[in-house]
Amino acid sequence: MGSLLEVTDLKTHFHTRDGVVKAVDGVSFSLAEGQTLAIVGESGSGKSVTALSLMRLIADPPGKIAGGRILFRDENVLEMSDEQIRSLRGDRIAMIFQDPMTSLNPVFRVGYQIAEALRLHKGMDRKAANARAVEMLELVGIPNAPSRARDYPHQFSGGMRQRGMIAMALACDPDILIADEPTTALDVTIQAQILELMIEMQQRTGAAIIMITHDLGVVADMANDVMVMYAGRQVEYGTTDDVYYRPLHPYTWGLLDSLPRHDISEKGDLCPINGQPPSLIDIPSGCAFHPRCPYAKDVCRTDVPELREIEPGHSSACHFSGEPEFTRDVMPCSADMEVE
Amino acid sequence: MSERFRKGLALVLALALAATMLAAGGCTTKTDEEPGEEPAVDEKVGGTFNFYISEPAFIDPINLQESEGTQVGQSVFDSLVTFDPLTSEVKPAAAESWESNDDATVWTFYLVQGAKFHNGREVTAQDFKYAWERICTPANKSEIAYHLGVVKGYDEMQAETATELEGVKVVDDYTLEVTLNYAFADFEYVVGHPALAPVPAEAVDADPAAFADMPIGNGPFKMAEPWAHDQYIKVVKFDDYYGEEPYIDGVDFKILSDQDAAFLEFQAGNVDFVPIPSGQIQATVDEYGESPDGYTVNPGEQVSLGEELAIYYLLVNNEDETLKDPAVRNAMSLAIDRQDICDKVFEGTRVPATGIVPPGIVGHTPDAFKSSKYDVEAAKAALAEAGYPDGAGFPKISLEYNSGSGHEDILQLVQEDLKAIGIESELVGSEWAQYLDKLGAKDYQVGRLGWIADYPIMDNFLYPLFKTGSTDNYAFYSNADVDAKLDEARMIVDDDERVAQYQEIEKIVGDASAVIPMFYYRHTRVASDRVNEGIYSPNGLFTFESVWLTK
Amino acid sequence: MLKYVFRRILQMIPVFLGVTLILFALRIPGLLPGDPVQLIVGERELTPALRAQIEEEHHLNESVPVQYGYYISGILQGDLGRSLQKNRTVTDILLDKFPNTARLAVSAILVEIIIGLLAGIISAVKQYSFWDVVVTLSTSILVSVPVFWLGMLLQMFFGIKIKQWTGGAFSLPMSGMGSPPDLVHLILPSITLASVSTAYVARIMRSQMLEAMGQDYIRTAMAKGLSERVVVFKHALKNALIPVVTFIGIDLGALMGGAILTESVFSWPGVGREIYLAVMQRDWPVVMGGVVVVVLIVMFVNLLVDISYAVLDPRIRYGGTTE
Amino acid sequence: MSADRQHPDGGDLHTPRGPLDAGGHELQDQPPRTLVPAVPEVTAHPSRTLWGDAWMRLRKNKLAIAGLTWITFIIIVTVSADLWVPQNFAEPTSTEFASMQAPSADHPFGTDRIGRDVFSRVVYGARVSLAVGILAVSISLVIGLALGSLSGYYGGLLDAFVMRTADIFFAFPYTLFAIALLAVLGPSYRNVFIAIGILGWPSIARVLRSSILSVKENEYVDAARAMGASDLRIMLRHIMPNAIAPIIVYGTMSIGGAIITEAALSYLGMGVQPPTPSWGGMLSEAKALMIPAPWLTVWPGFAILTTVLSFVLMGDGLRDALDVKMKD
Repeated sequence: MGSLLEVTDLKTHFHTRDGVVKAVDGVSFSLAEGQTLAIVGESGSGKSVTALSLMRLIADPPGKIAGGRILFRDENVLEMSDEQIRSLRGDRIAMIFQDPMTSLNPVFRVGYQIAEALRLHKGMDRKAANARAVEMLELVGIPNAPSRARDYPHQFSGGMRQRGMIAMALACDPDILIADEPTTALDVTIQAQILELMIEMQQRTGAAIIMITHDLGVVADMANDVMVMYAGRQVEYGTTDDVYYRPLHPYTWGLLDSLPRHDISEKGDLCPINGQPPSLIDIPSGCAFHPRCPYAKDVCRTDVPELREIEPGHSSACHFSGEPEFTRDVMPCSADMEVE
Repeated sequence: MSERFRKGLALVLALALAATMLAAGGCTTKTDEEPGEEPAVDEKVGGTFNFYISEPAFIDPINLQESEGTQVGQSVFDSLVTFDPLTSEVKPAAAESWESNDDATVWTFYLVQGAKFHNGREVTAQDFKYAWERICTPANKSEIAYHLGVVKGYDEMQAETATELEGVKVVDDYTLEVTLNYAFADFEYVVGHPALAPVPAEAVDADPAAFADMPIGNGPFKMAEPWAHDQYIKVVKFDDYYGEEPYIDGVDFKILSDQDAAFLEFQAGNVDFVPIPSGQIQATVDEYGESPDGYTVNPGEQVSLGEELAIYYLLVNNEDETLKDPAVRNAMSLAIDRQDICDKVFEGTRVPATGIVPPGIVGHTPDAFKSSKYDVEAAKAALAEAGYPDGAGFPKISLEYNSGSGHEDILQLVQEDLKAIGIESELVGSEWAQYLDKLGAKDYQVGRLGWIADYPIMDNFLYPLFKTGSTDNYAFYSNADVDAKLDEARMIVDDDERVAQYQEIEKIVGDASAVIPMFYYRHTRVASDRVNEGIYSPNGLFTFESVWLTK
Repeated sequence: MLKYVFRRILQMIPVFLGVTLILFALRIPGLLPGDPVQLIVGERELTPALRAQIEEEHHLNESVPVQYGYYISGILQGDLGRSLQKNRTVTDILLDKFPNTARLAVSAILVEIIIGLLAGIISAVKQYSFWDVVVTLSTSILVSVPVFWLGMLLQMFFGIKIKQWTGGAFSLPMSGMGSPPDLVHLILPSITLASVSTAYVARIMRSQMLEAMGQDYIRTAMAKGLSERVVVFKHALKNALIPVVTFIGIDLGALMGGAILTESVFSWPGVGREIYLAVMQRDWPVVMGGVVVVVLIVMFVNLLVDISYAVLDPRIRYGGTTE
Repeated sequence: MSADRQHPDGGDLHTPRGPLDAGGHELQDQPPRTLVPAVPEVTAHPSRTLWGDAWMRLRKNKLAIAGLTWITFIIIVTVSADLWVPQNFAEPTSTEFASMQAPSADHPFGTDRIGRDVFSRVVYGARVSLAVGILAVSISLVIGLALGSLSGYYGGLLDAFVMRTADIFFAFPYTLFAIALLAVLGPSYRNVFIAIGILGWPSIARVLRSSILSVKENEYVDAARAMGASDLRIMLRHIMPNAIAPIIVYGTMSIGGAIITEAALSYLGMGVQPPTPSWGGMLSEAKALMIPAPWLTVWPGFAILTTVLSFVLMGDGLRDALDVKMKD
């Protein structure tokens, strides 16, 4: 069967006074029904913009989807009319956001905000929509849902709000749920609950999930596939196991080494990546990662590495990926290095 | 969005439309009201006159004194007699006739029978007695009781030893007998004052405060509703009026504190009679035409520029160290270009004063004040003579005025003229009551005042202004010779001799420039083009009895 | 909620006392020009007996704190004294003027709401468009125009210059002061009075809309599939309106306290002009009584605004966040 | 929110005061706001100093520069007026000409009703307006900065007292208060700026206080204190430079406000007294002469409008350039 979502060479650019920001610059991936894809990267790597681009939520101006194709059930989202895309949003593709504190409208009741999408997409009347909203709140584990539905967002705690967001996103039983760092703003204990909830909900509804996070650890249990982004490009793409256990790209190594995760730790020590993500206006020549890469050679400074399939279903955008001696084990801890 | 915007725009347009319709509606109702119900048999009949006044202090006769209140009061009340608006002759009003005994100490007034108050009750002699005693009762705090000062029993009432005016006797319902303390041949003028009109005791006693805002009188117009303070006073024709019925249906006295605003309202067509602001007189005359006699206004002859028996003069503090020198005062007087002021501020509609007594008063002498002319050289010479060549050593003086009445313009011109002979000065404006306080306390150097005739005689301009100790002698001029001559003049029986005596006095004070005459007052008012046969009398009251409005 | 209202009222008390104290200080002899007794007497002759009587009547012979006590208790009983210039009590005078001021204030507020909100929304939604530039520039100009000058120009142009065309639709206000008052006469003064606030409303509306439209919850609403129109006019507007409504409320309070300049230009018999005229005539009882009343009105309306603010904004209504 | 908010005016004398204008008017020089704020952070240029950066941004703001140019022009014209206006036109108080002349080569703005040259009066009127504006704001600044910084820095009872006093000031309708104050002080040039200055301090104090409160929380202040710096030193070296930006913006706008207030007071007869030319006073004299002599109304009003507008645009530009968020 064809995949649910097929993204090819997506480019999203922003036109600012200081120049063109290539926030997403040629990203391709696909998502099958009921699958979970994790997009991982530091802030500014373009992962959120990718997600927003999928729903065409990029404000134009200054943003513009400059190229590529997004096929949702074989229909190109980028060619849809405004009306078509609106009927997709919230109904077939839903999204939850990073900060539950600000993502709910403070002046509308939580139940109302959930019901809004139902009334819009499912043509429910107010009563039915409200009943369904309460149901959804119950489903996501809000105790005393009927009265809580009449609360305002500020009366909810952060975790409850994110549950509310999930209820809102899943209300219309979407095919794809895009979760943009859904746990980043939450306490660690709550984070686990929310992730659990998402897994549970996925099982219940069969929705595919695109999980955006900067934290590889978060996705280990959830994702089928992982896409690592850096400076607007994919640097590595593969199944979760591939990426976790046989990472190919030095940046992925760096990410993994930054994790305080003892279960998969092979070196024991934390080893953060040095330096800052690059300015997207002024992307380094060649491999964008080269200024921070301990292996950078001359070719890295001049040639842009293509994303290559190194092993079946596992690709990397590094000049040296696939070379047998070029493995994670040889990587020195970059924290010891002087990187300007 | 754009659809929403279109809806919003439509809403705004709809509101604007509604406002316009409201406007149109407002106008229609107004025109509906104005012509009145009566069929226009006589084209003169009907209409409401919109008359500008500033907020009166009182419209209840008990304290009727300033022009605004008097203007309203005289339309609501009729006193025993009234005056011809043009000739000031005494005419019958509430009294159809009257007589006095030979030495003019006892006056008998015979009232019109059947005359009614606006509450429908007949006016009787008792109502006059009540009204007068009300004025004379100190507890009522009337400031105009002095009108009745000649009446026997007045002093006792003021001293609170009596509660009735002994000299006022109700002979019968229609006969009022008044006994005076001494002979007073002009008493008939006194009882023409609107303040001495009858008031219905039952209405006053019931609610004095309500009466003050909605007095019930016996005049040609009655109050249509209580006085809306600072907004309007409406009076309508009183159908049972005993006298001649006025043509107009009523008068809306529109109250505005600001004459400039009043003129705007006139230009907008909302009021029928207003003062013309300085700077607009000539243009107004050109546009609306001048009244031939200066007092009667008709369409095309709408501007009233008639003479008033009044003078505008500068006060000089005669006790001030610098200014007590007559040479200094003469120098200042000579330095002032009065014609320039008349031209600029009054556009030539006023005439430079050459003395303190205006033309129109018997005995007026041209050039009575020798320094009342513009002569810069002479002024400089006089200043040098006083010891200040070219103003050297002359202290900076203050020019005081009451602010907000346009005197700034005149005093700024004076200031420039004084500067030309070397006298530096500063302008100090203060509010009227405070200003009078300052003058009375001798806390000023140069000021300004106007003086209006109570009676058209020279004495009225000289005695109060220059007699030592007179309350109106704000210049604090004091000359024993003049004092003696003033007293003497009052006793001179022969008219010519008396006038000659006054002329001599005027020359003495004039030579010393005791005050500095500036110019003689004139009316500067304009009527709208629907006003016919309106008369604005020399004493500054508009006559509603004769006026009619073009439809 | 009740507690909140109660606390706000408590907060008003020291402010009110401070205001009355300042006003009372102005009455202390020597501070104001002129002898207070002479001012009260006016043009009547002042005899020592009369002076004693007046000092007695007005408690001028008491010590200053006692006088303040009388003054405050007078205010609390609604007794503001008598005008020195007019034969009326200050309360009567102000009661006369207040309806006019209120009428003008309310119609000015309507202008503010209709024009200000509309301009602000258009400007924000069509940011950087021609209309945005027009709105932004004209609000800058409007806040820089002296209202009295604007009033003069409007009066001149609509009231007189083009009166033939408009059929007197913009008659100057004075003649409208009949009973019942003619609404047409409100147009020019209310536009004048509203001018600056309208500009402020438009600017606040614009920036609040822009701010609201940049919020995360707007993205949420968009992601829900709502149309841009619904998002802008429901989700953004409802949030953006709260500060605007507050401003309008406070402005209403200020306008209820009288608008001296507009009322002067149009000779509008309102509270502000009455107090101004009283200042000019040194009619101190009217000035002080008037200012006290105006301050009370302003404080009262502000209290109402605060309460309605709480009603509007659930975050305040239900206390702070639960965290 | 109730304690810390303010209204620009009591009644209708609106003075352009910044804080209410919650960040509007970023027409020229702010990053564009987008429906979805997804523009990645961009650090394009090496950062300069705060002031250098601000000046760069201000320079790009055409409206602010227009305002600055106009203010400079007016200052030059009015300061140099003694050198050329009386010689070529007239002394501002001279009444030597025929009255109510329409504008001509001799009298570019015509003459008024007592024969003075309107151009000369408008030029000299700028002195009054600018002087009152600047002096009044200086007074507000001195009082406001002193009380605001003490209040913000020390807090406690002092803070409560200062802020309650400010509340009392805000409770009075602005115009009324100014008029009442002038009735007591007596209307004059000097008293006008004193009155406006006195009425202006609470706003300044509040603006400064709140920015001090936010700056005070910064760690470098704690660090300085830990190193034993004196209160005064902390205030002057660490807090003030960081709290001063809103004051600059606010002060600029307040000058415009003070100019409008002065004009209004003079219009009402409570301000600058004749014969000193002032724009408000000139308008007051022109009240009834708008039809026969429109130039008497047009020019002084235009002068007020453009001058105040210049300060408003400057203030807006400064706010954007210094990136001051002004709201309560």
